[in-house]
Amino acid sequence: MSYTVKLDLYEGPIGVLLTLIQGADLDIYQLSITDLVNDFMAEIELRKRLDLEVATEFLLVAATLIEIKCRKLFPTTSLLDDGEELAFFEERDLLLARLLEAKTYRDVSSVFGTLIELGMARYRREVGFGIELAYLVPDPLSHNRADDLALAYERVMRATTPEVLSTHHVTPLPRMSVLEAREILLERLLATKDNSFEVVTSLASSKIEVVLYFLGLLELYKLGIIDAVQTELGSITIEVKGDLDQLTKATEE
Amino acid sequence: MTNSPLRGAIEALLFVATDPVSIDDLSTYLEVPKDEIEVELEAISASLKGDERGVELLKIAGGYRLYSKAQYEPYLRRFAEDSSSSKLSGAALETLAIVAYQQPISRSRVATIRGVNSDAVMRLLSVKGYIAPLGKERGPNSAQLFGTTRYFLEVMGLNSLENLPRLIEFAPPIEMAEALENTLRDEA
Amino acid sequence: MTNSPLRGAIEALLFVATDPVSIDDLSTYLEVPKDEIEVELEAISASLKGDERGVELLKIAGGYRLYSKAQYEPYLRRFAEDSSSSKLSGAALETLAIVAYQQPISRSRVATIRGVNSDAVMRLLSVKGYIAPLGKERGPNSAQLFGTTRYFLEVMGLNSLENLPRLIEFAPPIEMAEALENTLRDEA
Repeated sequence: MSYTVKLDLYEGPIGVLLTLIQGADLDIYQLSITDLVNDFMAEIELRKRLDLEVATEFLLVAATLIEIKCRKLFPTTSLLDDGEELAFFEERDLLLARLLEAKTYRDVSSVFGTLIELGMARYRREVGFGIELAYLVPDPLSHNRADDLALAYERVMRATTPEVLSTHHVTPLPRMSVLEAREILLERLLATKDNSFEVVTSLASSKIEVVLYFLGLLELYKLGIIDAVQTELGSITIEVKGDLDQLTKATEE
Repeated sequence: MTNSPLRGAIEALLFVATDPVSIDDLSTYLEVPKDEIEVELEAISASLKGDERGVELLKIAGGYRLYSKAQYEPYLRRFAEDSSSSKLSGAALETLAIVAYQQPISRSRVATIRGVNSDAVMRLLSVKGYIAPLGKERGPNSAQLFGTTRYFLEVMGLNSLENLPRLIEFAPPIEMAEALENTLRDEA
Repeated sequence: MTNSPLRGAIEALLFVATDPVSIDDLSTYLEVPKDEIEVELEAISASLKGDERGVELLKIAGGYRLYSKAQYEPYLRRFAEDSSSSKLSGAALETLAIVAYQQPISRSRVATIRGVNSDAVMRLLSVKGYIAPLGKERGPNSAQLFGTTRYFLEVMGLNSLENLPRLIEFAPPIEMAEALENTLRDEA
């Protein structure tokens, strides 16, 4: 899970590297932070994906190392006046407190994980009064709002379709090419005599398909297979020119 | 299931099941011969006989199911009439939501969406008058299709089905969260 | 309820309840003093301890509720009605922990503690029903404040927020704090 550093100076988990530097077991002057960062970037390239937890740990450690090195290389506090120094210490204390706080919650959250896992393994009886005693309950639904219903629906739909939702951060590949769109379009234009420009949207089932059909239409126009006619401020009509044989030949090119 | 508390497993299974469970099914799920199951079922049934127990094991519709004993009905009635205890269960609400948003819909389609057999819950919702059969699907193996009733609209305080909360209001942030969640999830 | 099997009545009631039932409520429905209820609850709980029993009684969210024992989960999965049991990521658990201990808390405060924007994770936790808006902060630029739900307590198997693990036990050791402090301190 943790990122493994592979440098001449040190090989192992990055968290341990920080501990070694802090304990003065390793010399910060010997450590090239540039190499460290370059190796990490190469690793990410290799993995093809960024694991945020690993990246967060790396950034924290790298930033701390840079800070240590800077302070060693440029002792600056003597140049600060009293006010600036005080502000600096305050900022440092705040940072320290925040780091410790975040670490505390991260550690306790593992207990949460265990408890929830155990809780999910214990099942409740969900039938409640069940069918044989249903007559006893006056009107259970009256205690629910319409929003509860929507939330329940949303919950169950999400629970059963995780794979579909998980790809939302990736741009989906169009399922057809412009060429395919062009052929479908032509087929449709030949099948019906009277064609309005809306064919572009009527055939499409998604935004990306609208674009594909539109591009297909443009190509057909470019190839001289179709013509577009617009009556003044009216709808655009697509007309097919030439005969079928020619057209099939043209699309096969 | 060898050398493990079979009786406990059967009790746990009957406890969570919404429908009667047959000996065949118990034998399949627990990977234990039927005769062993039968022995344990009898032991469970016997242990429930005493007056200090509130549930009983009944053989119904070819299977076994736990029921609360009829003698306690007066107390259960009081409990049922109390507003705080008479909410629809999560399972029932989920099922009703699916029927409301996807009607007309068959029992098997509801089961597919929920991932569990939902016949018992569907029956409960029918008995309560929230859903009703609408007609049959077209085709040879036509399944009964269900939808919500006028009474359902009344209880929910809705003028028509069009007044159901729009799902779009819930959907986008969830998809986003889910996508992010998956991105953040460590797959190592 | 005089001269009647109180224990059986309690069991029957817990069997049909879809939420944890408090001692107060049991006392009201069954018309029996609370201390008698308590005695019977303990007797029920004790009788469920054995390995041959598949159910257990837990004190959850201020009430009592029957659950199937966790050890039988592999056999029950296909019967279970809970459809929302996908695992939470590390980020989600961390955020949940912060909300649990610091509630009421705003989104931006969570982000400050975690050091990253946590809105998407917060939404996910809301949708899962673990956290919910509690109300707004006072003041002109009032932010929505969040807290954990009763469902959260149920899933965590906790009676109340006071049963959360003690945070102090998870505070980093003093040496680590010192090491960090030394790192941050100018050593010139």
